[in-house]
Amino acid sequence: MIDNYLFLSIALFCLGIVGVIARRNVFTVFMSIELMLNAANLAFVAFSRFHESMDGHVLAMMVMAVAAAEAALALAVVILLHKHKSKLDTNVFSLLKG
Amino acid sequence: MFEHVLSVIIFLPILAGLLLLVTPASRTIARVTGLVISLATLVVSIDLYASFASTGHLEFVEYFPWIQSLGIAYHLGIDGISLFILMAGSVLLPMVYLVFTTKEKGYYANLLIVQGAMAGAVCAADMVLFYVFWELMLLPVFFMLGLYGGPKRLPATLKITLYTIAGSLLMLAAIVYLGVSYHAQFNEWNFAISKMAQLNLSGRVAAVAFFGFMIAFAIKTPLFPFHTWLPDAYTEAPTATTFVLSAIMAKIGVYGIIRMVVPVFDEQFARFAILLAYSGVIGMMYCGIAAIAQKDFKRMLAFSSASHMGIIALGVFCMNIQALTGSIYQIVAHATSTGVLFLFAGILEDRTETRTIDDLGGIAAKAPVFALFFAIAMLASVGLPGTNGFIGEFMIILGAIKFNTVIGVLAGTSLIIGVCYMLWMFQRVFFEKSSASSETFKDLSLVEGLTFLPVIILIIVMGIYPQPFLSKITPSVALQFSQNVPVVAQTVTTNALLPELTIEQK
Amino acid sequence: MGQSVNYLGLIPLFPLLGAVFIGLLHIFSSKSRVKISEKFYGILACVGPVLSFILALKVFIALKALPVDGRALTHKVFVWFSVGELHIDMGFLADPLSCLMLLFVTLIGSLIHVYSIGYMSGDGNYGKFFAYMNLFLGSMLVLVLGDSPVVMFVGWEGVGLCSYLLISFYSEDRSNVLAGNKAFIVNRIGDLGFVLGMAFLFWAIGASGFDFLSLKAHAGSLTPAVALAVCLLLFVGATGKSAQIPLYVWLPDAMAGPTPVSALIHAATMVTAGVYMVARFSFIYANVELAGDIIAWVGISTALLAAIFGMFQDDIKKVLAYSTVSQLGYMFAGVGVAAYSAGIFHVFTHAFFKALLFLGAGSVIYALHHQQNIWKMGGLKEKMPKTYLTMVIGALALSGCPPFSGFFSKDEILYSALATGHWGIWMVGVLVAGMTAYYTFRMIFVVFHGTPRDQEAYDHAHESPAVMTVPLIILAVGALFAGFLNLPAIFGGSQMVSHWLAPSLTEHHPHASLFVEFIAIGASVAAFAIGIKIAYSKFGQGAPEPVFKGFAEFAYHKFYVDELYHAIIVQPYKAIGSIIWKTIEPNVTDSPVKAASKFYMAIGTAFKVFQVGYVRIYAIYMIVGLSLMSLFLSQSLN
Amino acid sequence: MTNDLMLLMPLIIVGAGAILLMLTSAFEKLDNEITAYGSAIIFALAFLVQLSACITGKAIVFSEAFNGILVVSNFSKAAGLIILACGLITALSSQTYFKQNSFCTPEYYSLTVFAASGMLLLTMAQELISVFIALEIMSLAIYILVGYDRKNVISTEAVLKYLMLGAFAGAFFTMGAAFVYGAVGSTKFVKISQFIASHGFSQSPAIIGGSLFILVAFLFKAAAFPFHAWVVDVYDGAAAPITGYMATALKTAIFAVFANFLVIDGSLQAGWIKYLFYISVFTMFVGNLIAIGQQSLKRMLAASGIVHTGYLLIALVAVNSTTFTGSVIAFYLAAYAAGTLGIFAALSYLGGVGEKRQTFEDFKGLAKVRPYSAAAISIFLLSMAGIPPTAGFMGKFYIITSAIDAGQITLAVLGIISSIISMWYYLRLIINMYFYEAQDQFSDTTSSQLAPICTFVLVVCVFAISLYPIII
Repeated sequence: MIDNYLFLSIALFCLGIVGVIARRNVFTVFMSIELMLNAANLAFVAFSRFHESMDGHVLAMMVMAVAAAEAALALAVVILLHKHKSKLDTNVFSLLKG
Repeated sequence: MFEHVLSVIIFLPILAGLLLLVTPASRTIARVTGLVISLATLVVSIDLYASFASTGHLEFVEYFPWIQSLGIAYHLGIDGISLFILMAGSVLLPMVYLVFTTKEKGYYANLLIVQGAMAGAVCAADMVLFYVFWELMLLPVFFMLGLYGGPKRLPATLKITLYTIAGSLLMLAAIVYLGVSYHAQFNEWNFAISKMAQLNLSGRVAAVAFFGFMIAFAIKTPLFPFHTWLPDAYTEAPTATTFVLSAIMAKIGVYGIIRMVVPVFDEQFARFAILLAYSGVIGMMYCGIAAIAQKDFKRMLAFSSASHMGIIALGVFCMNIQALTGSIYQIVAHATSTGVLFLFAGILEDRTETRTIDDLGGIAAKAPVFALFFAIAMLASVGLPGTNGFIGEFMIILGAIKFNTVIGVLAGTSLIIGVCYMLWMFQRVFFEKSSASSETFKDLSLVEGLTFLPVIILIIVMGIYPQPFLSKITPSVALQFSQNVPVVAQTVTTNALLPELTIEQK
Repeated sequence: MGQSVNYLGLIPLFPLLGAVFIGLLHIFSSKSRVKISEKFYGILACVGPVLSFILALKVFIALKALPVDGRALTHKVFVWFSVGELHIDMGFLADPLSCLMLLFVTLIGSLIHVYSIGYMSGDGNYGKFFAYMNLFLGSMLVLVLGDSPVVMFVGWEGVGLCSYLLISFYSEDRSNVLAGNKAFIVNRIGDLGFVLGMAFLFWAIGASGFDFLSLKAHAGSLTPAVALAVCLLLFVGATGKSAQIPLYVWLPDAMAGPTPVSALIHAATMVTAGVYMVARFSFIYANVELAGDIIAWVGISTALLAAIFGMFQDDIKKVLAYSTVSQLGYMFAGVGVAAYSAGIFHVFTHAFFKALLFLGAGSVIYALHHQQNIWKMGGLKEKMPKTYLTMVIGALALSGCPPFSGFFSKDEILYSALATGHWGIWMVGVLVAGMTAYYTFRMIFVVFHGTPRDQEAYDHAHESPAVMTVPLIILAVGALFAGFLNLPAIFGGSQMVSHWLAPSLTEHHPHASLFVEFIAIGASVAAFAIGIKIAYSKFGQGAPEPVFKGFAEFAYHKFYVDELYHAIIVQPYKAIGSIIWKTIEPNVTDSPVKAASKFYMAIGTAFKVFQVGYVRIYAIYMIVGLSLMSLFLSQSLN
Repeated sequence: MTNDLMLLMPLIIVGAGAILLMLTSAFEKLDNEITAYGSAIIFALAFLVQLSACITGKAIVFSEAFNGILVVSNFSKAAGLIILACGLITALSSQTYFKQNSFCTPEYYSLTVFAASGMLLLTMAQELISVFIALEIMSLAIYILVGYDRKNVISTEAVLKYLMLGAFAGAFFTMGAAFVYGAVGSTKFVKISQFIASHGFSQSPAIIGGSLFILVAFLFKAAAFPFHAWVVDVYDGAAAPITGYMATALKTAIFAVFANFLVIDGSLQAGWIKYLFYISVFTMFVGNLIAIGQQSLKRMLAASGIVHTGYLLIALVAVNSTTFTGSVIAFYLAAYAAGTLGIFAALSYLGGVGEKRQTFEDFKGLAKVRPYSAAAISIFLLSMAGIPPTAGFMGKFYIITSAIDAGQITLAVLGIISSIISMWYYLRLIINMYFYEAQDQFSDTTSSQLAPICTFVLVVCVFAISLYPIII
């Protein structure tokens, strides 16, 4: 029973990873990260069900809150990036290197 | 005279130097301060020397706990071995302020600091403290060389600094290893040098630690083939720095070997002594022969200095009392002779604006006193009987013969090698027709003459009547040989605690 | 053993103090414009040697007073250095051997000082010269009196230094300085042998006292191998100091120095130090046949070689220099065949007549304004009779004409060679005797007889002042009669010197038949006669400067030995030096350091590639790292 | 309970102060100056409280508060001290920095305080989710500070990289926490350690995987190989004081929580030691290699920061989970912080308008013009290089001692070798400052003396820490 949830969450997590390293659009990347976080949340909830304790739910809530804050910041950054070079391709932003 | 005399000798110059650095003092003030401070140090050290009881053990001990949790302490003390290096520093350094009168403020300040640091390294009885001073010695040299050195000074600076630091960091690891093994064997933390002799070290890691020490000291000394930083550094450095490097700092390398390697790593030392002895004697010949090819007399002196350090180190590796005493005596002798020679080289350079031997000539006719002093120092450095150079060299050769005939014979060739390049240089600089650049050469002024006179006299006195000096050295040396048998306390049990074994378990 | 007295130390001290004092005076005068008169210097310079001579006489008397087998005075001034079993006193020992040396060294030294007052007059560095001379005499006396090899070595090196200083006395001229360097370095090569010999000796028997008396006491416990090694090493030292093959090359060049120097250092005293040292160590040498033979052969072949060279020289001092080398060869032949007293006796007589000859030559050179080429001289005997007479006496003594001193001493050596069955050595010796007679009188005839070859030089020539001739005369007397001191029994004498020396030497006098003795005498006399005959027939009436061809030319160029040494030793040495400096140092010794730094910078710059700046790549790094970790993790878990 | 609150007082002060500043910065009456001083006062106050807690506070090790999700130990106190000191210095030098740079608003300072509160929380956290939250409080504030110069594309790029990778790592952390929770049923360290003690580390894959993910997050924040790549760019893009702040305070917080997490159970630590060993070796050497090639000072310092992470990892490898005091780590962090902050403080007043002085060449001949600043910078560099008698030497000495004592001789030797390698790029700046003639007169530097004062205070610290090494 729990296994299915876990499989799903791990699958989501891996999708997220792939999205981060494969996609170049900033939006997509951040969404992938959100995906990973949500995978974690799913795991939390599943485990809390498994342990018959509500802690997991609480933890998931907290993670969501933090994720929201992060997303807000991410959006701000996206706007900034767009202001500077009206592109959202991460490869464009490689002035700092070497 | 009063308590904490060693601390005074160490920190008086350092503090004065720092003070000069942070205050906007003029160069004259700096020079006068330097002179006064170094003379004060000299007075204190002479008093120390007079009241040195030559018991063979550490005297004038000062002990304040520094880092209790690791048993590290501010622990000073001198015995017959360190006494003379300390004295050499205190006696020789005042001359610089009298001879070189027109240098920057930082020049004199750094000199003061390096003097104090060297005294500290010699007096330190705790390995960590020793390491602190050991590194501290290098910084002023680094700055003097880089700031006031010759045209090609930057590569030379980098080379000496990185080379030396590389060596000493390896030594740091070895020091820590010793401390930890002491903790493992006697389960108390201690970094006192004297305590380390009780360790019984064996196996791979101990050998590595042994070489950690040896490489550090070999680089500082310098011992063949770690000498390659020396020619550039000695040549490019301002004279006072070369003087400090060759006269005292190099000796501290040998001192380190005597003080830390010989008693502590007796087993490894016995195993590798022959190898080291060969490197010493080969270095002597190598640098001595290379010296003959030099066009620049400062570089020639640099090579000659390296050559002498080779034979001095050899004396340490021969592991008998004559050789060891000989090399300690030779340390002082060489400090005086080569130090004076480098100062003279500086004077020559200042007055003729050249360092090329072939541009000079006929100076003996122009400057008899200068020539006389130079000749005496030169003869001392080639080990003529009647100068202090002979006593040490003779005893080293004697000991080397006992240690190993081949090495002894090779060591004997220093009699010839030294004389070849020295006489050739002397001929081309002081004899023959005087050249354009040496046409207007001024003889030593009265002040300079009086500055050098004591050392020149010392060279001769130490050659004719060395026994009083030797009698201060020998007890400590004898002790070195007596304590070389390791304490076999709880060997079997503690071996299990030795770090190297635990790492093999991992 | 040995009675302790407290004045031996003074003997070397006087000249040394004199040297210091004169030196300071010289420097002072050269600094301040105060001129110090040459007279003052001269007198000052003579004080030291004369005082030493007087003390030497005192020593002699004191020794005489002692019983024969206890004839030794010692004076331990202070402990020089003492480390572990090594204990060296700054001590002095006067036994018959050193006493003899002492006497004639101080005597001749004093005479030559007096002579120098005249010879050096007008030289700018008058004071310096006398400082060096005194320093030399002091060192020589330390050498003679030193009671242990180490103290002896002090004098040994001291005289070497002084000879360096005096050879390069006219230091503006490069060749002089080079000659000085040569002398010092060659001597140093010998000294290496000396030091090593001392070291071996010390580790063998030195632990219980390293002075001669205790060494002599323990000499028996030397193993043959060590004994041989010690003997040969010490002899290497002797070859350096006493100009034997292969280290003789420095002595002829040493004639660059002022003539009194040549007389004092390079004829009378210093060069005989080697012989003296071998005699000193007779208690070892006497037991090592092989070493003795080697020494004897080296000696006699040196004598032959030098004689050959001597026959073709045209510089008056070079002739004398080679004759010195040759005579030294005799001495070594003597000590080699264990006739130590004979060797020492030859040292003694040789000191007189060779000093005499040199000073005579000096006075000639002085008269001709530093003209040294004998082919520019001639017919001088009218101009300078005293010089002529004295030099003839010297020449006769040198070439071993009875009853001059040289005859007795040389004959003693040849006789002992013969008596101990060294036929070869004896024959060569006789041959050399003839050659000696030849080249000596060649010189005499060319210089003093015949017609002047350089007229205006001849016109300006004049007899030297008394201060120079008086020493000549005194020495001439010595050269005449010194021989009688050791008159062998065959002439009704009683070998005083040999008996005097006996207690301090270890030798067993060979007892051959009277017949052998006659052969020896006859042969050497005949050789002398033949030599002088040929010389007279060729040069008696004055002859033109010969042009050398073939072997003569080869000999004239001294068999190109100097060139050879230069080619096979000096040049390679310098070459190696520059190879090390130019090639090995940068490319071999320093290469690891260089390579390290190059590699360091290269890898540093290369590594910037990884900082691509693409954030995705950084994420990929992370993932790769993570997956690697988990990979290893799975490995380690199962 | 009150006692626990007393122990949390610094955190409370900082948190409240942060909020207060954030609110007050809405009034345009309050300009940057005042907020700067305000933040400085908050830091100072918290610092003093913490200090008094350290000195007088009869060390209440592991005194529970908030049901064991927070713990105050000597180690956390020491870490807190370092963090607050760093904050103070940063606030002061920022004040000077913004005399020459114009992108400041009052919120800047409140954000630094926010970050500090996050860090303090991090040092005390004993529960995974609170760790996560603290991490995010800290990180979010830092993200904003990094990208504070909105006009500047460089800093925007920096924040992009940092934010993206940071969030990425954060996701790993949460996943790891989830796994651990799944296995243990709780996220408290105490419970976890009990669980491991009962079940054994290698038996429970969930724990292994979870701890792996958590480690990844920590290693990322601590800039360890192979999670180091962002550091150089981000440090380069951020403003000098912020870079200093990140390099010191953030690293302190991370290593505090890292150590706390690692020592919850011996077998956990034992299980990861092998990896940490290799990671620390690679971190040291990779950091060195990056640093060698750099021309920009900030990038070089960033790379050297990686190297120092490597040294700290050595200390982590050497810690003994039963007798853990964290003294070595805390001391090294303090020494490192003093040196690094000093340099960044100096940079923030020497950097000039818009940080125009960036590369080694720009600082040629500084000693001729500003001898005291040059001397201070040299001392900091020597301290980072570990030359006695500076604090850096003592820190390195402790680390090597602990490593060899733990039998990690190889690691110690490698550490030594890496510090030999690192010597060159430290000396390079000294050589540039001293052995060349001055091209630049550094005349445009501001009149504000706060940053210079901080610099020289830190010089004193560098020596004081080494000569009176208080082992906490």
